[in-house]
Amino acid sequence: MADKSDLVLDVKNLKTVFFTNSGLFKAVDDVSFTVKRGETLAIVGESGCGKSVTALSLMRLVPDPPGRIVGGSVTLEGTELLALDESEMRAVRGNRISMIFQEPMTSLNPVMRIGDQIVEAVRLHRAMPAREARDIAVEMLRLVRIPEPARRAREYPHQLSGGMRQRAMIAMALACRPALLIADEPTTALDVTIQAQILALILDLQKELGTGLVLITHDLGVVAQTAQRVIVMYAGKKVEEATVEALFADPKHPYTRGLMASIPAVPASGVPVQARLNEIPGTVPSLVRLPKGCAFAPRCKLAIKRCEAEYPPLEDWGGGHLAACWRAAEVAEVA
Amino acid sequence: MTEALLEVTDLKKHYPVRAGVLRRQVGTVHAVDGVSFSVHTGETLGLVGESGCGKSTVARSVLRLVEPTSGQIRLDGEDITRLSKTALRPHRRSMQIVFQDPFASLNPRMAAGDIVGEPLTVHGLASGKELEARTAKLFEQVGLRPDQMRNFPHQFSGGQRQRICIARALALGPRLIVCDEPVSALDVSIQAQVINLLIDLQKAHGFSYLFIAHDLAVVAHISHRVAVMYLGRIVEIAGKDELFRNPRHPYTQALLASVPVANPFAKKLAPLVDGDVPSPVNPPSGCAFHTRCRFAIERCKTERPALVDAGGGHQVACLLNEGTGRSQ
Amino acid sequence: MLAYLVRRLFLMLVTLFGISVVIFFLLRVVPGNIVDILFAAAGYVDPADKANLEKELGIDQPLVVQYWHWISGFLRGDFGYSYVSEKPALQEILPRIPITARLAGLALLFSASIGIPLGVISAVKQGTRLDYALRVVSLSGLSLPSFWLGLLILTASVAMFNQMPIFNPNPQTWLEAFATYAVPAAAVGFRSAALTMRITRSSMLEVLRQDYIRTARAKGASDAAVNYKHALKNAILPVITVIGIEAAFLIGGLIVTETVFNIPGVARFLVEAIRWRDYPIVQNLVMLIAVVVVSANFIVDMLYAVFDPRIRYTD
Amino acid sequence: GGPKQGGILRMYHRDSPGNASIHEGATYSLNVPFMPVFNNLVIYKQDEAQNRMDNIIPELAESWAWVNDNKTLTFKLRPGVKWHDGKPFTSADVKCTFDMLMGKSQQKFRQNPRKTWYEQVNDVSTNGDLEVSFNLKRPQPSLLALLASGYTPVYPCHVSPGDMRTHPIGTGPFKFVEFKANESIKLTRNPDYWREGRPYLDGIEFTIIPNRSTAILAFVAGKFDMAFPTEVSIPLLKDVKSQAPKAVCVVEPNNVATNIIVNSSAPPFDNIDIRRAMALSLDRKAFISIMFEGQGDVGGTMLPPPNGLWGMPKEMLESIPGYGPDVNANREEARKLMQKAGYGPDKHLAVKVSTRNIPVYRDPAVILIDQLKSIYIDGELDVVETANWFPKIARKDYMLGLNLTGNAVDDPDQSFYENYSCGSERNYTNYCNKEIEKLFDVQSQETDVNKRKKMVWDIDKKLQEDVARPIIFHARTGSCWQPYVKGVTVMSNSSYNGYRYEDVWMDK
Amino acid sequence: MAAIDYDLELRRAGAHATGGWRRVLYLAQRHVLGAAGLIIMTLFVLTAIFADFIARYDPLTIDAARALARPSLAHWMGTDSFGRDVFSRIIHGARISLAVGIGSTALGGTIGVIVGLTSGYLSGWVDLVFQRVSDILQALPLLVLALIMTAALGPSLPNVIIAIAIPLIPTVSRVIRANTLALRELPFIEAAKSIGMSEVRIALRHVLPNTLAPLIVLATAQLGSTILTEASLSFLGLGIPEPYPSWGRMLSESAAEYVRTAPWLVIFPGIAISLAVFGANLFGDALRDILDPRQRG
Ligand SMILES: Nc1ncnc2c1ncn2[C@@H]1O[C@H](COP(=O)(O)OP(=O)(O)OP(=O)(O)O)[C@@H](O)[C@H]1O
Ligand SMILES: Nc1ncnc2c1ncn2[C@@H]1O[C@H](COP(=O)(O)OP(=O)(O)OP(=O)(O)O)[C@@H](O)[C@H]1O
Ligand SMILES: [Mg+2]
Ligand SMILES: [Mg+2]
Repeated sequence: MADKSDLVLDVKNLKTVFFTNSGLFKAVDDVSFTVKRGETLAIVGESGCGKSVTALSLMRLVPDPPGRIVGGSVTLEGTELLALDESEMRAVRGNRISMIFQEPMTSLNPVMRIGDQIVEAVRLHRAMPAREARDIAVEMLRLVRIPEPARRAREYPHQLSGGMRQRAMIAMALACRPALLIADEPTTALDVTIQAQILALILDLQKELGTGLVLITHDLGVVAQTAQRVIVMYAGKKVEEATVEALFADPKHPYTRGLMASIPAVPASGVPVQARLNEIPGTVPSLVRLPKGCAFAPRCKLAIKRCEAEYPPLEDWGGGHLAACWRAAEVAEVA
Repeated sequence: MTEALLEVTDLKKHYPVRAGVLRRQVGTVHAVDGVSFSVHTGETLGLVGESGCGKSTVARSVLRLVEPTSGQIRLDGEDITRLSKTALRPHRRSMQIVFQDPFASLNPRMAAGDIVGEPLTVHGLASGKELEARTAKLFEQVGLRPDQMRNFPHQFSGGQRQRICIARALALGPRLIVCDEPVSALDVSIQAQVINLLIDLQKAHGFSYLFIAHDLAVVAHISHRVAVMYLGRIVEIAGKDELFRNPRHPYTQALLASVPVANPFAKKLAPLVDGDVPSPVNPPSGCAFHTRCRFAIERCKTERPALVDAGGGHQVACLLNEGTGRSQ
Repeated sequence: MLAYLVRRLFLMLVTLFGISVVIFFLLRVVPGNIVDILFAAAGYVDPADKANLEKELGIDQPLVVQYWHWISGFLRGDFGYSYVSEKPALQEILPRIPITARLAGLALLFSASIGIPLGVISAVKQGTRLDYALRVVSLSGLSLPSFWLGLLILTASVAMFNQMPIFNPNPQTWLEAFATYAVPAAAVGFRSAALTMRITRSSMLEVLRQDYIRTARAKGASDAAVNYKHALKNAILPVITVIGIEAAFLIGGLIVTETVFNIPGVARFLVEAIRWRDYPIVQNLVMLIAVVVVSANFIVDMLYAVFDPRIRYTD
Repeated sequence: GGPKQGGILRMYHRDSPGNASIHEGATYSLNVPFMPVFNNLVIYKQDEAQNRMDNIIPELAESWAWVNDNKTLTFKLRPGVKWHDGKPFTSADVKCTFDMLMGKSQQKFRQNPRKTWYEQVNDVSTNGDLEVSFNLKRPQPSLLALLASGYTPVYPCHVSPGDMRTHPIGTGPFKFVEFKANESIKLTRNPDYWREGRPYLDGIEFTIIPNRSTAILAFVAGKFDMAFPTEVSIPLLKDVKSQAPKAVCVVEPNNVATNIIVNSSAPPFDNIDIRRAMALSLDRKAFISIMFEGQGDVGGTMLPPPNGLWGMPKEMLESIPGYGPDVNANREEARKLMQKAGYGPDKHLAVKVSTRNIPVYRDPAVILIDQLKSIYIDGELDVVETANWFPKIARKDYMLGLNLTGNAVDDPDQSFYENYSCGSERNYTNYCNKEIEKLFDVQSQETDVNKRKKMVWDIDKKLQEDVARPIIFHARTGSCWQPYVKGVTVMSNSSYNGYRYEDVWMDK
Repeated sequence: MAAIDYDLELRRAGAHATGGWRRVLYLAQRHVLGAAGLIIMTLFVLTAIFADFIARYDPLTIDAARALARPSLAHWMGTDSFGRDVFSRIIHGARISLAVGIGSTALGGTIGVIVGLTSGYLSGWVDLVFQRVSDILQALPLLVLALIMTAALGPSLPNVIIAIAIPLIPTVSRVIRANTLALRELPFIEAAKSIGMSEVRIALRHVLPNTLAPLIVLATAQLGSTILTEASLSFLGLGIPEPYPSWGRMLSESAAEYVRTAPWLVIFPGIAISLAVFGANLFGDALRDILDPRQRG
């Protein structure tokens, strides 16, 4: 794999579970991945497969109870995060590792001015006078291209449009120039024209600061346009990992393949419109009562006996293309 | 196509904005500001546009769930714009709505079966055994198991909830179903399930849909015609193929160009337009899009373009398109 | 600002007018009047004397006329004379107001300064022993009848210090003033502190699960900053509402406390006045209390806007 | 040592009197704080517990004499006495006062509860500034007793009754300073008091504390020199003794009779049998045991001896139906009467027992209801707010009422005429027996005390037998003060007459 | 990483208690205080129902001979100055106090709900009128109202219940109204409208059930406070009159005279009141936690 010194984040065998009244919920089950400086890693997967919990685990913000990180290691720039005590972790959060949450409206404190929220993030980690921090905040707002940043900094979240709020979140996350940025569905609520702007912005800043980026999304179009590497999750497990090109060109896992097939395409000139979309039949199994073998087996057209009995290991299919499927080799032909 | 089932003419809906600690009206949200379109029997009209541009308001006005400020709504030739609540009730049977947020539009304290059967009860169409049978049939129709009738909304997945909403809408055998972003909350595989269901139902029963979404690809798959809204107005409306092949309004073009293509080898994402969507309280003068439009000319700032036919039923509201038709 | 205030003021006037009508007619629906009571105290009834007296006090006139007399006087600031003491009603009422106001203010202060922090702690530590302990203690405050709590305090202080924190109209030292007001205020405040704590806890529990709290943590903010700077400010609205309602109910609670601690405030005075059917006192006092309550509601509404920038009274 | 000058006597007051005018009230809530402001013509000796004709002493009068066949009572007035506002006191003031009490003057009291006391007075005449005569219709020796009551102060002519209600002016040992309703009453020493060297105290301060527990606690904690006289109940007395063992406490009858008023003008109590049965059912000892832990008196209308002067001797008392010692036998008889009237174990008589919503009224009513159960009467308590009590009684809107009757002076004239004469406003039951009324007059004119006693006993007995207003018991109550308070005398046959406080001093 | 006891954690989360009794037991464990509250309340209700069987003496029979007896085997909680058995009076008092608590909460709550629902749902002038009325009710001090009520009608059980219930109306209706206003905007209400449902039906079938959770919490809190209010009224002489043995009157009457000489007369009614109020509030708190959807594991 990559050169060690270049690694920003190294996640090994991360396990996060929820202890719920309906049973043990393995939201993240043995997930490993790495992020290099300046690299974008996308995480995709069906709704509820554990993407957000993975992200929260990295920040050690999984709600406890009911959640708990029960195993694995998260190494950020050589520091084992899971071994830090709470106050040490606080020094890391927002400083070396930041997160942009899914919902910009509910993720900003409604009763604090935008500027103050950014100032807070700065001053928590950099000892500096309030005035200086305010200047940084305005500067950050300018950086995310909010017009009239000085005025906006004095406004409250509800006075900003959705797109601007999302930008303010980004400004806040980047205020301390973190080594790693986690963006959890940063554009879901936005119209595609705005989405394009925001994504472009994140990528620009990433390039400028050399930040590692973990991008969580269900929009494969976004993945294709932004990420270098992708991991696909299904029912709490990583089922496939590859460079973005390899994944789109040659998905090894039937679930990935199914996802790809479900994407409705915008008919560019000449492309005939298909009236019916491909779908993956069935639904995601409950994370409590996971089948013994491959969790996707019940919905998989390629499933064989073995799939129901044994969980397939992640195998490398060359060039770091990992997939967990007994029939990964045949997927392309059979499907 | 046959004659219009739904005809909306110059629909306007303004909300007053009262601001400051005083309650004085400081402005008006021009949520919908003069929208006209029609939907024919067996046809799907797609409606796309930025979040907050007034799509849901159109949808709810059509069903008279909000009172339009002005304009006319004709259902099957009859003007229902000013009907009283009671007079409207029989018409409710011919049009139904599937709401944007499936979970929020289901009463969390009612069993799914009761939710779907309720329209029948309310209109006195069925009761007792018959009610149960008909509800069960509806469940099957949308691909749910009748044994799930006793479950509560929170026990269903997103896609399933969406189906419950659809089943409820189908219960009265409406001719028009307004679908307000029925798939925006879903991921692609579930989204595909719902779209397919709607298409199947239309084929089987000849429903008409007013289909609202912000995902152009989804709209492309289900619609016969597509209307594009920007800030309370329709800026372009055309047959689906025509619109996607030949978008004439700069906003439509930007939308289409901004859709990220699920192909890492294709050209990288580059925002075509800059700036935020302006507020509907103080819409820009002239053409509302001129603040973000790459092609804007001086006239756009002062003159509001009308929706004009650029040929073949392809209507567009852009000054650059007048007469000739192309902006690029 | 002005338009909103005018509208609010108008609604307040409507409410006050309603209250004036209600209290006026309620008082007259109640059987027995001051004359009956005076004769009861004297132990006999003389119909001729009674008629004379009723005439003298003007309570023989038609109700509408009486109402007009009162309300027009009230608006002019002429509160009439107490039937019992025969002194100007205002002169009877005014000196008692600061006493009750001080008590109520202190009680609210007590309630807020104890209830809010404890509520926050209990919410943050939800389900822990600390949460349980705090709730048991505060609920025990809620479970004691206030006269009983007051008597306990008095009895205990006599038994332990042979001292009695009884009302002293002219406290000489700070300590005396403190004892005069603080102890009874604490007796009342304990109860409403418990309520404040429950509401704070409940409201904090809502807020603590909001996304922006997670955002604050993600910034690396300390627990204290998260709890007090981010959460509490968002959770405070229902607490303010309840404190506002409490402020109104406090008058009720104070009747008992003023009785137990023998404080000559308006609350006990009101009870006495009702007993004596001293219409001028009751009517005017109720109106003054109503003005306070209505203003408290107004202040609460204004505080909403202070604490929550989203609230701009758009509807 | 001898009495010391100085100090302010701090006392708590049980409730706020409606006004400050003794003549317009009928409660000792008024007498206690305002008696010190005034003087009477004559007064019961303040340092003797029992009020008797022979311990009446001069006050504003220097001397008095019965003349004109005992039909005129003449007083020689004390010269040089000044009202608190500096005006001289003269016979005109006396005439004014009594004319007003008799309803003869221009100025009127708002209410005049003791008008009947002067029924036999034709007029009051003056002879110069220092002599005044009461001219009677017929001899009434007890007029002097009435004049010696704390209820009979002399008011100044030049102050209107209205002013007397808010700011009383007297000639007494203490001057009125202020009265804050529900809060306090303050009196200060009258430096120009006609009696040399009196009063000892610099002033008296009453703090009004209606809540008894608070008041007693404050007394125990030393906040007060004296508890409100005759307001310490027997259970509280124990409490005081345990907490403040040094406090001086006495228990005396207060000449307040707890009685049942019976509405004999309507069924069922128009039936004398049922009235008698009710009277027979009473277990007076039980009342006394519960209410006073045994320390109360059984008697008729007049306070029983030894404290009372006029009460029937024990043997005579026990011969009255219902007073006999064997309660069970009485009740057996009562049940027979009830059965005669048509009631029995299967047919109970439902009765409402009305009373005021004050513990001293309510508690005996509860006991009464319990006792009535034994004779097939199901009583239901009907508590009435003070404001509605007299109107209700006046309307005859009750069956049985439980009432308290306080007697200002231990004299038959006062209680007979007030409570049992046909037209009296305080005769709530409208009991009217012309023959007995004649006897009232006869005893009233009798100057030989022993003869009069016999007459009074017979009348009392008859009244009880008629079950007009059965007397249940005569209460006793406690009074407490700190050991350093000296010169306090608690009257043992009245709670209205002993509060001049000019002899009280503090050994501090 | 420390070893994690999965079983223990799961048990703590209630995974082993999914249905029926096990679930109840689990909730009781999770909400110890709430369970305690529920048990207290249940005991009191049972006591009230079976008072006649539990009480060992008639609560009203007076017996001078045994007045002020200390607690003993014969009289578990002693006797009062009338010689009435305190234990029996407390048992029977449960009826009165619960009647006051439940009665006035139910009365005030029901009217409050109707007013709040109508007001919030219909809005317009109905709302305006109802709101002003509740403003007026709110501005009249509770005890003033109670004083006037009892003065006008005499202090009887129903009158006390009504007097206590009236001030509840504005509180409840405010909460319900606010909730209704919020609910009214929710899509499922619009959905109900879109199928042509009548307003009344919407209010009853859709709005009301969704306001139930805050209502239950409010009601349990009020239940406690009404019992206290009755005690305060008794203290002012306006409570339930004799002969009904209400806890409030038992406490307030003996508090004055017997705190030291016969403390059992004060302690036991005091405990009864505090326990009942305590129980209702604890239970209310727990209900709030349980009904909070985000609380469910
Ligand atoms: N607080 C919680 N308590 C219990 N279960 C939880 C909690 N938070 C998340 N989960 C469960 O963990 C699983 C993973 O959730 P997660 O939010 O990571 O999904 P996701 O992949 O981000 O989905 P989406 O695309 O919908 O955001 C889900 O099934 C969810 O139900
Ligand atoms: N009740 C209302 N009062 C005031 N303004 C409203 C109201 N409802 C909607 N609006 C405003 O009207 C405009 C159009 O809203 P609408 O919900 O129709 O948008 P939309 O196109 O459906 O958006 P989305 O894609 O987010 O659903 C928005 O600016 C919105 O804020
Ligand atoms: Mg997520
Ligand atoms: Mg919408």
